[in-house]
Amino acid sequence: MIQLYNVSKIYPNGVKALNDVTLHIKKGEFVFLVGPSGAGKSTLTKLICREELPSRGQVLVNGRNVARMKNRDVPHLRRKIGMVFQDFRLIPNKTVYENVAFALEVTGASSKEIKKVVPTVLRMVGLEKKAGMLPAHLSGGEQQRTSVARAIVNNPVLLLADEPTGNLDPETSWELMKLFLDINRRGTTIVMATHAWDIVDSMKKRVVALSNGCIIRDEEGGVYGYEC
Amino acid sequence: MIQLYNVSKIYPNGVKALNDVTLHIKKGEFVFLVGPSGAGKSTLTKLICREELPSRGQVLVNGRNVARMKNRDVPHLRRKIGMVFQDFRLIPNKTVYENVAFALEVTGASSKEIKKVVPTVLRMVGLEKKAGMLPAHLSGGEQQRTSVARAIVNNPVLLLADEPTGNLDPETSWELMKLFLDINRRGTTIVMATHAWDIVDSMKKRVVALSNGCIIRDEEGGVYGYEC
Amino acid sequence: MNVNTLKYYFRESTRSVLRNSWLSVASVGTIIISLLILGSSLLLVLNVRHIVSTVESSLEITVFLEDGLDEEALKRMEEEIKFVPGVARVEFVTKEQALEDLKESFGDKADILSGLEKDNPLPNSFRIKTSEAEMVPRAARQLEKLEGVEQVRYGQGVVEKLLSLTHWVRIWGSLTLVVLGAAAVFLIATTIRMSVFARRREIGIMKMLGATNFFVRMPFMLEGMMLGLAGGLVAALIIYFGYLSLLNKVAVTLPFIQLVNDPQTLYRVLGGLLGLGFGIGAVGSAISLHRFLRV
Amino acid sequence: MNVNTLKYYFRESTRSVLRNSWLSVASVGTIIISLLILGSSLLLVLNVRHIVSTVESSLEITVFLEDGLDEEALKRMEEEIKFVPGVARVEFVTKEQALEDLKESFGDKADILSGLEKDNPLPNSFRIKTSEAEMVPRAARQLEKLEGVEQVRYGQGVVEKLLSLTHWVRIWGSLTLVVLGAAAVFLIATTIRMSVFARRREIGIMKMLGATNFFVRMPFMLEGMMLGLAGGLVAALIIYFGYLSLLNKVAVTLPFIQLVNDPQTLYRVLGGLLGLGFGIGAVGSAISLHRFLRV
Ligand SMILES: Nc1ncnc2c1ncn2[C@@H]1O[C@H](COP(=O)(O)OP(=O)(O)OP(=O)(O)O)[C@@H](O)[C@H]1O
Ligand SMILES: Nc1ncnc2c1ncn2[C@@H]1O[C@H](COP(=O)(O)OP(=O)(O)OP(=O)(O)O)[C@@H](O)[C@H]1O
Ligand SMILES: [Mg+2]
Ligand SMILES: [Mg+2]
Repeated sequence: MIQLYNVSKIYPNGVKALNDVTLHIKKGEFVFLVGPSGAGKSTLTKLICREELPSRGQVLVNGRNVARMKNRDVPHLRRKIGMVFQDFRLIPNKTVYENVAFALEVTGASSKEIKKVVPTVLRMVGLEKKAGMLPAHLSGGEQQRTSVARAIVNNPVLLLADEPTGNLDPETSWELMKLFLDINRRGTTIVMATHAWDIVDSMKKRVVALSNGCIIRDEEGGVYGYEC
Repeated sequence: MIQLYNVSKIYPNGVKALNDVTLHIKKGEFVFLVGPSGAGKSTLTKLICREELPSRGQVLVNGRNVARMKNRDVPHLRRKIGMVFQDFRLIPNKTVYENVAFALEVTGASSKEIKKVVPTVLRMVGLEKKAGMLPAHLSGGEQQRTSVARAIVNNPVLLLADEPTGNLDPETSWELMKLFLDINRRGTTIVMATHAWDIVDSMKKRVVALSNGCIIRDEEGGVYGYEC
Repeated sequence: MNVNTLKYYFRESTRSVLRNSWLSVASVGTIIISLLILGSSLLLVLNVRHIVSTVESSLEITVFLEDGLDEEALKRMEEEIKFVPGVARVEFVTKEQALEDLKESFGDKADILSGLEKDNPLPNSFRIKTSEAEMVPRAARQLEKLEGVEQVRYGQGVVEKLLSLTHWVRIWGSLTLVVLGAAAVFLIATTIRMSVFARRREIGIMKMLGATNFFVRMPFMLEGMMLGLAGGLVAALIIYFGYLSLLNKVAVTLPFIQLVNDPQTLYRVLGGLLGLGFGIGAVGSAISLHRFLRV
Repeated sequence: MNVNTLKYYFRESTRSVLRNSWLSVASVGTIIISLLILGSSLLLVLNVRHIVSTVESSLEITVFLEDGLDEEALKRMEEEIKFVPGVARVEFVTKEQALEDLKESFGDKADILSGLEKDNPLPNSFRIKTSEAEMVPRAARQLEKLEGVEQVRYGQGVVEKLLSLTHWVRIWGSLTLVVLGAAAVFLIATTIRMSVFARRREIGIMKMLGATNFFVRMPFMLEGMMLGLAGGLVAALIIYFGYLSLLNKVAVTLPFIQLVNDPQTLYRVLGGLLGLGFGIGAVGSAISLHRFLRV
């Protein structure tokens, strides 16, 4: 599903965010990305959805080289990927409902389908009562869950979740993880960057630890930690 | 320091975020605000710094009624309060250094003082190398720490921190908590809304649990949890 | 193209106009004002040109003839005059007619000319119109060379002045319009660009969710078209009714002035304003987006 | 006020101009264009008025006198005429002088008037200027009533037409300027407001950090002043040099037209533009912020 070969990322201002990273993720896997603040977790997810281009090395998603992809193929790639952004990125003048519906609208879904699917997904993340509210009027956790709902609404083959529980209480976090497990079981590959050591520890999934832009540990059924 | 008497907050769109809350916080206390997503934690901190006005009841900070305060006294209240916002609220076209310096500039501090204090504070939160970067070029955790640096830079008498560790790895979180303890020991009252149960459990400070806008538990030396 | 997507485009653009009401009002206001300035100037220039043409078309050449030319000679001369480049119309004026005209111009002082009838000192003459006013001086010089001509007069000096003035008016009128047109385009495009700029975050987010450039652009373009059309319509209506009432007022208080009022010209001006508003609205939005679409 | 704070204001406003370079350019562009349109129109209107006044000031009344009035009667009449309201200057013209003038106007056809010298049919007359052109018709009517007056002429018909035309030009010129002034204010204020709107988040954050309204407003106001002043300066310079070269061109190609070129008027126009840019920049920023300061 995802292959990174000797990938480095140096931002225009000279910050080296990733350094010679090689990583393979198979279809249907559930991978935790862990590491200290500024380790390069978000950068890694941004390379996969082509928000950023690698400075060196190759990034392959679904067998296709992301860097050499034509501009007009990028939207099709992104529609197959569900993304939960660390900073939510909700569209400020659309309601919760409209934000989630937007991910379907870009694919050309019918309003009938949208009217059926969106409320279901909102119920899954516990936001059925907030459907008509604008993002600015939501609590932090509610915004985060809207972002999650938007990411899963069109059954992506890959879910990239960047710290999806940072603003959630433990209980809600666990419900979300159950949702993710469910989705994963139905075949969606999940890559989740997180600082929630309790969740990582008890889920016993593959853990990739980054530090200073390098992969320092890659363990199946691992626990949280980024000391070698 | 802070007194809330029968405070309710109903937002213009009809959402009842706080319901008849009465709470007293003494000078020098360290209080954790816990509760599920949407419980009203952020709303409570917003009432204290007068970002929002209570719909009913009285909010007193330093003995002064916040709701009846004259408009031109509000800035002076806010300068005494350090705030870490859940959504960071960094000024997008100022660098990390300038964002932190701004909190001093509003008080009319000299550039000499600013040049002395800001680097010290940035070192405390581990951002000395990122001083010249714009917020958009920071990782989530770095943005959060910038927000913390800005909140503590002018030695506030009250620190209102809304989920200050949501985007930080456990290690960095703990360093931050040590910093908070240090500040608290020097006399600053701290109110911190959080979902980090591990931190709350091991710090053994006063815990105020909110649920559905009501205080359901208020325990000295308590642990995380919001079931009665 | 997908029907659902089409529906989305229309729903989205109308929603956006309403939700960003302040931006919409500001954009439409700028469009109206820019087009009003442009449209009024256009009408002003058209009218000045019209008046200038009227004045020019009254210019004529008088060719005084030697005494004692016979019928045949006059006929031949008329033919010759018609061959002079630029000459459009030739009229023969007898010396008697000339005296009558002179008397008329004296009004009630005409009696000082009485007694001249018997021994009329005025010559026969041709009155000549040229096809274009600018040709008067040159044609006059040609006419002087004809046989039988005693003198050629066309208000020497004044006509040259008038022609250089009207020449200026034409050139500067066109230049002003070009500059004002560019200014209107700049003002409208800037407003639209600012309005897009204020929503740039949203565009980046849409792109990250798998929207194609086209998909992001369409609602903005439709919105730009709507605002441009609305602004163009208001401007055109204001100008239309304003100009009609101006025509009425002028007809009453300045009846001697003939303004442009052929409906076709007017409709062309109004149509131009509408088209310009629509066009800049659409193209301006599309171009403004360009910068924020590279995500 | 604190010196540190003052320094902050200046540092902050210059920084903001540079960092938001696109917004700054757009704002200055709008200011320049608006002020250019306003300034050019102002100069156009001033010139049209100037020309109109020149034409008006050439209007005069001719009072033809009965024959056979003696020196004393003429003296008395002149006194009486001077008392007619509006009369500014009186000149006596003898019949001989009148015939000379008439001959001159006939040019080389003057010989048709030869022989009239012996029995000059023209009367003596007074030529009268009024203090204001509008007074010509009324004064003429008064003069008709005087004793010894045979007839009063002042180009009846034409003068009334001319006066109603110049009246219109004056009124509509002023109106146009007022409307254009308002349009310029709207355009500039809208641009500034949009530019503030694009940075509204920042304002809310500043307020939450304990900034007073004044503290938030000052850098924006200074920035508005700088942009307004820059735009006003560019517009004033363009107009100044453009107008000078226009004066030169007109002096060469249309030497018979006298444009406004007294330096004081010109400097007043330029100063006005500069002041307007500066003023709207400052006030516009201050007012635009108002809405976002309520936090
Ligand atoms: N757009 C950018 N331009 C320049 N530098 C950047 C940019 N984005 C991130 N960086 C830098 O790259 C490094 C890695 O950032 P990244 O966001 O990948 O970290 P992270 O692992 O997600 O951290 P966190 O847990 O705090 O979110 C950081 O040092 C950051 O400052
Ligand atoms: N500005 C607003 N307008 C309307 N409703 C609001 C607004 N802000 C918050 N709310 C609502 O008030 C309730 C409490 O919100 P608040 O932000 O205080 O929750 P919270 O305890 O901070 O939650 P979280 O842990 O998710 O940040 C929520 O239901 C939210 O939807
Ligand atoms: Mg990150
Ligand atoms: Mg909150």
